[in-house]
Amino acid sequence: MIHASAIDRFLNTFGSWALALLWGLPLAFAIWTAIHPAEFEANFELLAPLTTVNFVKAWEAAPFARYFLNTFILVTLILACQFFLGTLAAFAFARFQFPGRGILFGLVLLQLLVMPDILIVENYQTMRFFNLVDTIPAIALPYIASGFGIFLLRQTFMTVPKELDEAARLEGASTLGLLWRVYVPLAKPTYLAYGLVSVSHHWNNFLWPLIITNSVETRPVTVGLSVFASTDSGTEWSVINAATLMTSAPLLIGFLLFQRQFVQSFMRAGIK
Amino acid sequence: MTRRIEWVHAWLLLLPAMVFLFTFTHLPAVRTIIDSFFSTARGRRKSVFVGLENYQQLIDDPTFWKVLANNLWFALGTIPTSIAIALVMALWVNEKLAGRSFIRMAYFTPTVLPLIAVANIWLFFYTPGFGLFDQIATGLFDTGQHNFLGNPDTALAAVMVVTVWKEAGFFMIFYLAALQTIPPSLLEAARVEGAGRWTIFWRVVFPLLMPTTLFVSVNAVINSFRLVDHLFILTGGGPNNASSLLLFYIYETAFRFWDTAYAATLTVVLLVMLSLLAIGQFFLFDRKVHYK
Amino acid sequence: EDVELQFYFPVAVGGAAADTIQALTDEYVANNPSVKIDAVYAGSYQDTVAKVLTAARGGDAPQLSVILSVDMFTLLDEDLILPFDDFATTAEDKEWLNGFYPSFMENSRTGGKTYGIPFQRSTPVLYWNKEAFKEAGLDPNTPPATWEEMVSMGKKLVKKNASGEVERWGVRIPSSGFPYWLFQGLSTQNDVILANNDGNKTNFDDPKVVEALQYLVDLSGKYGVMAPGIIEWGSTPKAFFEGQTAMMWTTTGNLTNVRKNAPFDFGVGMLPANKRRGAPTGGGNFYMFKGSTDAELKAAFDFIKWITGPEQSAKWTIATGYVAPRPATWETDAMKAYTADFPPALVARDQLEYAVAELSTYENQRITRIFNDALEAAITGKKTPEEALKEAQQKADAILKAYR
Amino acid sequence: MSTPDGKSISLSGITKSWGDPPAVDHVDLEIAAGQFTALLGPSGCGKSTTLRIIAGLEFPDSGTVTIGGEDVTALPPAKRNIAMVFQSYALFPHLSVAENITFGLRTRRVPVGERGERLKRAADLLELTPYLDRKPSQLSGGQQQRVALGRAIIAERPVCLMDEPLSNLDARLRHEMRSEIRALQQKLGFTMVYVTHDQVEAITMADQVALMNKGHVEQAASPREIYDRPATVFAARFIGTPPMNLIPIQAFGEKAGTLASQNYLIGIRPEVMHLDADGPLKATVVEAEFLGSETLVTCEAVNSRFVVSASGGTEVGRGESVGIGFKQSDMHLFDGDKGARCDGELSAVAAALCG
Amino acid sequence: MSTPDGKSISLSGITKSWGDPPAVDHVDLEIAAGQFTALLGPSGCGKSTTLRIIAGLEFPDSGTVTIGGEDVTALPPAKRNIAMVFQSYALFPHLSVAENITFGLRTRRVPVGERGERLKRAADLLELTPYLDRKPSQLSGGQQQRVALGRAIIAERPVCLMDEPLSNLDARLRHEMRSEIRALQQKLGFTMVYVTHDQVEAITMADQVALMNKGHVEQAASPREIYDRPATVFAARFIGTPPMNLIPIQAFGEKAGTLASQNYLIGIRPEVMHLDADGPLKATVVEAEFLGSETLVTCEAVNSRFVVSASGGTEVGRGESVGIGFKQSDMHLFDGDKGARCDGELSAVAAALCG
Ligand SMILES: Nc1ncnc2c1ncn2[C@@H]1O[C@H](COP(=O)(O)OP(=O)(O)OP(=O)(O)O)[C@@H](O)[C@H]1O
Ligand SMILES: Nc1ncnc2c1ncn2[C@@H]1O[C@H](COP(=O)(O)OP(=O)(O)OP(=O)(O)O)[C@@H](O)[C@H]1O
Ligand SMILES: [Mg+2]
Ligand SMILES: [Mg+2]
Repeated sequence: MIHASAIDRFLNTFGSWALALLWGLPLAFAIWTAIHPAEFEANFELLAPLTTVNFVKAWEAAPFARYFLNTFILVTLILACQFFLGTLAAFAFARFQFPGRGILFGLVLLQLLVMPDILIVENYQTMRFFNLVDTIPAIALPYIASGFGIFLLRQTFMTVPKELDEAARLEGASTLGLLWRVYVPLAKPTYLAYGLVSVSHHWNNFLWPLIITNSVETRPVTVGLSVFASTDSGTEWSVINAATLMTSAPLLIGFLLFQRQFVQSFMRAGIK
Repeated sequence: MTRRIEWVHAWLLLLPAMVFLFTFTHLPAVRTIIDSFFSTARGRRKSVFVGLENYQQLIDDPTFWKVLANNLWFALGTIPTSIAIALVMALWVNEKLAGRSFIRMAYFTPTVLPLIAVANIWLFFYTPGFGLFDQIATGLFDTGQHNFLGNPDTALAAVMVVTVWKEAGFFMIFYLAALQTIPPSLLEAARVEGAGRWTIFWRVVFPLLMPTTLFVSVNAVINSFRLVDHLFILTGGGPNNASSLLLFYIYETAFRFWDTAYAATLTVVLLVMLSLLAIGQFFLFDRKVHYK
Repeated sequence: EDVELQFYFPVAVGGAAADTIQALTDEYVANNPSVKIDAVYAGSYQDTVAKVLTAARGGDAPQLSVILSVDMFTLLDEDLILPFDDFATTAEDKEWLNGFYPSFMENSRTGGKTYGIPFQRSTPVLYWNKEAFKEAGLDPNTPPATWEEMVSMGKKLVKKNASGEVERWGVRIPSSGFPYWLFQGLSTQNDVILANNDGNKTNFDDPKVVEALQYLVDLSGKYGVMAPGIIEWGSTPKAFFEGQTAMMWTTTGNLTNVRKNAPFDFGVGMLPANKRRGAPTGGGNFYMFKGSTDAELKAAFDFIKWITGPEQSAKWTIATGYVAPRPATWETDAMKAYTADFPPALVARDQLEYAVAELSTYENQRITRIFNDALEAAITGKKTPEEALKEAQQKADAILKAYR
Repeated sequence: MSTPDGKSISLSGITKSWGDPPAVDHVDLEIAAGQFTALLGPSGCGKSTTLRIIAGLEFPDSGTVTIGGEDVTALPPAKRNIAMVFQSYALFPHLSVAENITFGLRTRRVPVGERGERLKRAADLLELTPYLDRKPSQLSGGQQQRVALGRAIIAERPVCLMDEPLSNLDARLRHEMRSEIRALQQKLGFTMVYVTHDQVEAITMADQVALMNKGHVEQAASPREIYDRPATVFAARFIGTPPMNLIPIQAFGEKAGTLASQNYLIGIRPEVMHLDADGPLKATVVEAEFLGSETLVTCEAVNSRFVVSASGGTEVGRGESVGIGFKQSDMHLFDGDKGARCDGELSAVAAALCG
Repeated sequence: MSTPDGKSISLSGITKSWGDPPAVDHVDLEIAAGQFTALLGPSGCGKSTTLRIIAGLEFPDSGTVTIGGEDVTALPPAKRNIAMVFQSYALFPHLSVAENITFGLRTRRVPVGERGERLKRAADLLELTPYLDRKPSQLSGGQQQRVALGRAIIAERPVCLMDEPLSNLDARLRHEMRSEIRALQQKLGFTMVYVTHDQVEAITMADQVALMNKGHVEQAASPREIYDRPATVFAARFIGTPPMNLIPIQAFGEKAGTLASQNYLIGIRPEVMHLDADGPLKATVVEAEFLGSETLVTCEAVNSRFVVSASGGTEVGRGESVGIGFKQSDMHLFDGDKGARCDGELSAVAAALCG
């Protein structure tokens, strides 16, 4: 982006790598312990024997296959609803003038602040009232209207050039047509970024899913993971890390695959 | 453009989101506020109206003041650091450096990994004696053991390090997105005008990133009061509350002590504080940072 | 008539426990076709209480659950649980109810009623590294029997490198998270109890408690046999395996773990004595919840009776390392074979004779939190033991007054 | 291509201001159905704002807009059935060229087959066929503008608004496009309102030129009328390349006689002046600028400068004294104070100066 | 304003491609110090790319760039000591007009006082004084472009590059700015490279016009030379409004004689043709376009069309038969196959046709 001299370039490359290594350290450690027997948790010998027992042990501790399916359904459901509700609301805030706009937006921002964990008891009662306890929608519902998502999308929509909006209106696009054909495509990078954030957050969410679900058919992977996380008998890093890698692998791989598109979509959306 | 039809459209667009917001956030939150004026219902004792008694208890509660102070230090320590690191990361990742994909991946992993698992890994790093940091320190400098988490003077700082590590990659994504939308011709114009990297950054890039900085800092403020998952594993708030934060204390009060009324009171305080900080921040700067 | 039961259980010792409970439940259901039991894994102990209380407040309590024995007063306070005595109507039932180790029952009874049935119970023991003992010129088969011995042996076991940094400590008594539990070993050995049986009065500032705490503080301070600062519970076994400490205090629940992972010969013994021997108990009990029909409760009672029966409880103990809560269990063939193969498993049982109830009061978590804070303050040198404990006692009194 | 007939447009009393002075100030304008009207004027005079008010993208502070006799002042743009080309292109960066052009057809659910045909014709016309699959960011500035043009042309609406659509095209293409737009407009019969600051564009293309200045319309008339009889000093100065010379009567020296006391401006176009030693106007050459087919000679007489368009080969030296001749009938007379044309006194003045 | 003298620029063998065909293809160009060179050509021909290579904003795939004799091919823009005006303005949206203009001065730590003075002068010149405190988004398109211009002018660098800086200005302002830029350039003596697609701009302003087509330079010469002796068919067609007529020799009917077997194109500018019943060329009037000072008559002869520029008042009817006359010396001859000028055979052809 900014032209750099050779030294500059070297310093930057060096700095970015140093930081990357530091940042990747926990993951590297997780991989190390997961593929070695437990006695190498704290001994980093190059020739330590490799093993898969940690993964086997982790996999067998809970019906992970089913849990993965549940998690997948859960995050897809949440993401789809968040996109849908967030898009509509953000569009209203970004491009409409109407009475009550400030107050409603304040209420949306408020949701950024209210910790859903604190409202668990109340929300449990609501779910029971709707007879939704122990269902996947029950895990999803409190999160599908996301203040964060609305806020983020609104910011993005506000940067869409006004002429594009006007051109589309002149071409006869309806309000929803305008949103769908102009705003949404232009906000693609934001959707990607937000999607990533939302998926990783809900993939890893634990307490609420644990409390609202009772059966294997509804529980997400984190519940399986937690078998290792809290133990009386000391932390078994090798197994907990194997389980961690196993449960976050789809996310990590997803990001690895996505990051190219991620960057490309920025390029495509960017107006030269 | 303020015509009736527009209002109706806008309200229709907002309706679905608002229904869910109200059902799962605002109504429960209002009930929380109401709860803060009642005593906790225990099976044998009904909840009764106690007025401001819970607030009185709060003022007299040394733990509350302790965790509040901790939280302020925590915010001061983590917000600027994580934002600055995120910005640097984004600038680096936005350039065509060797191994960019790997670097981007490395920066982003903390966002993807579940915090409980990550906390366990950091627990290992911090462990005295055979933990990674001590191994490195002993290997390099032959110093003794460091009990980072077990020492009240360092526990909070150790937790802050984990938080910054967790947050920076998350914020980086937003800076990265913003950087990509800066028209290249602006940077070219600045380069032609003889501006070096430093000047370009401070006079062009940084101001153009202001909307993102606002967004990120609002989130950072909120997160500094919200990210407590790792406390459960790393320190449990100890030693002697040295690393306890407000939300952690609320969580303990609500889900360990089951004193819902007092927890509600603490929550109200937290909400009021955050609203003042975050919403204030937002409304104050929103106008200033949008040029279009 | 068919009944359907919901049964929440926590897992605190890794994945195998969940499988065993599921297997046992399935076995019971197979033998009792009219009963359906939905065994729900509910996370850690902490998560389980949260889940039960949330569900109960939402009007949706399970019929039975395993919850920490110390949460009994909390559950009573919430008016959620039922006494087992009302269901133990037959003579056989009564005999069953009286067939548990008394030290486990201390946490399960109050006001003359039994609210909890011991199941997932443990007690701390001392593990020592025989090789380290040998290296330090000690008898590898004799652990310290008294506080003094622990100090003197500990001093010999401490190993320093050339630049005077400690490479191996003598002993490790974890103090993170719930320091009160292992401290309770020390206070019991100093012949003092921390709370009364009704759960509404504590003894935190008793001079004997102060003395015990002083001893703990001195271990790292004056005697220099233990690392300073808060000692992590979770990494303690690892530190033991890594040779970072020659002895450790931790739960019997770690037996299987240590047996599998210790790269050296180790011993398991009772905690050392001072004025007397002593150790707390710990772990979870079965509770039955209000709001269920009589048929459901009857079935739940029957299930609990069955699963704590000798054969079942032997399976459970062998699979997890928890201490079997009834003498009858130890008499089963399976248990005998197990202990013959692995004698250290007997230490915990033998220690039960000296064991006392785990600290448990009304508003238990809040009181233990206060006590923990005091312990931590003393351990990290922010306060003297006396100051810290006095303060804790005052705070505890303020809260417990309401329950007297 | 079939199309509805054009519709008439009428603005009356349109005012719009964001501050002081108003961007558009009491504009009245009648545009007949099927007519090509150019809004011409200097930068910032309110052309774009006027156009946007017609489009419904801005709402006037006062005044009414009617299209086809219907009062549309309060209608949203989509309901006005108009096409528009924006000054800044307004291309959708995420859509390909083809998708950009057919955007409106898709919103109105024109069948795919017809869409393809119309796209092909528009793309051929605009020489965009090789670029149909590209994204706007991969096109040069000129190509981008042609895409915007395509989007408006393909819509075949009764009214088409264009905001400086050709300003980024090169001369050849601009010349071609000018004829093409004009031909299309005549063939399809829609009403065109065309904003430009290029008078050549306005004069060659339009049936009616509305010359704007500082938010108001100076003169709205046919190009010939506006060229032959500029109504104001501003119009005289603005139209023509180079524009009409406005020479204070005092520059004629003694010839002005008593008229010199009046603030008269004599308007004569450079191309009807010629170097003629006997001409009524004596001046000194200040500069000569070669333009290929002509040479512009800048002269000075009594502190006022004017330009004479001489043939390409003319060679005059700086500082040379020349006489300038012109026909009496080519003279225009303006009142320097009011800025208005005063035809009444013209013959008297002409007689005095040239006589 | 003081300034270092201009520096010469030389491009040799510059090629740059993003795909096929290359955007810039083996371009060689010499620009003398202090010279004003216009890069002229149709949309997409590579003008902007060439300019950006000189600026150092793009690096050529091959070839070298020297400025003031120094090889700068690998230097970053900041080290080349140039000023530049971008086609898309490139104004900083967060800075006021004044801050935008003085951006470069601040990066080079020019003292506040001097900055203020220079700003004042530049703003006066560009009529931007009332807008100095506004943000770019509050300006009209033309005003924005003037701010960009101001930023370059105030820098007073030895080399100034401009990419269509006037394309959004109205005719009057464009005309004024043209003279001003030219005057400034001559006064300060810097070297100017000026991209435009407007040949009038190129011809009136430049010392040298580099005419580009499809990535290569067709002809680089003085405006007069390029007008008088276009080197290629492309140059002949591109320069002049309307451009030179290129009439296949076959259109002259029998007069062409045996020459009709050759693919010769006869070039004659519209303005040197006149309606003359005895002229060597017989044609039919297709259209007559009134332009104010002249009337363009489009004629057709044997399927080839050409334009005659008649005086403003001429009235001819569509379909009328006319004869067209011109001077033999105004004829140009091109080889239609190679596209190149062939002066060698000109006299023979001229004699045959007009003789
Ligand atoms: N949205 C706006 N907010 C404030 N002022 C505006 C806005 N739009 C236009 N103006 C002002 O109104 C006046 C007229 O602007 P307009 O865009 O109509 O000019 P124009 O004739 O199209 O000029 P140009 O040829 O430069 O495009 C200008 O002074 C401009 O600064
Ligand atoms: N960054 C780029 N990536 C790909 N192709 C490009 C890029 N920049 C320019 N081109 C292509 O290179 C060719 C020359 O572009 P250039 O911008 O130099 O044209 P130009 O002469 O300035 O045209 P205009 O007058 O329309 O601005 C065009 O075909 C264009 O599509
Ligand atoms: Mg405009
Ligand atoms: Mg260009």
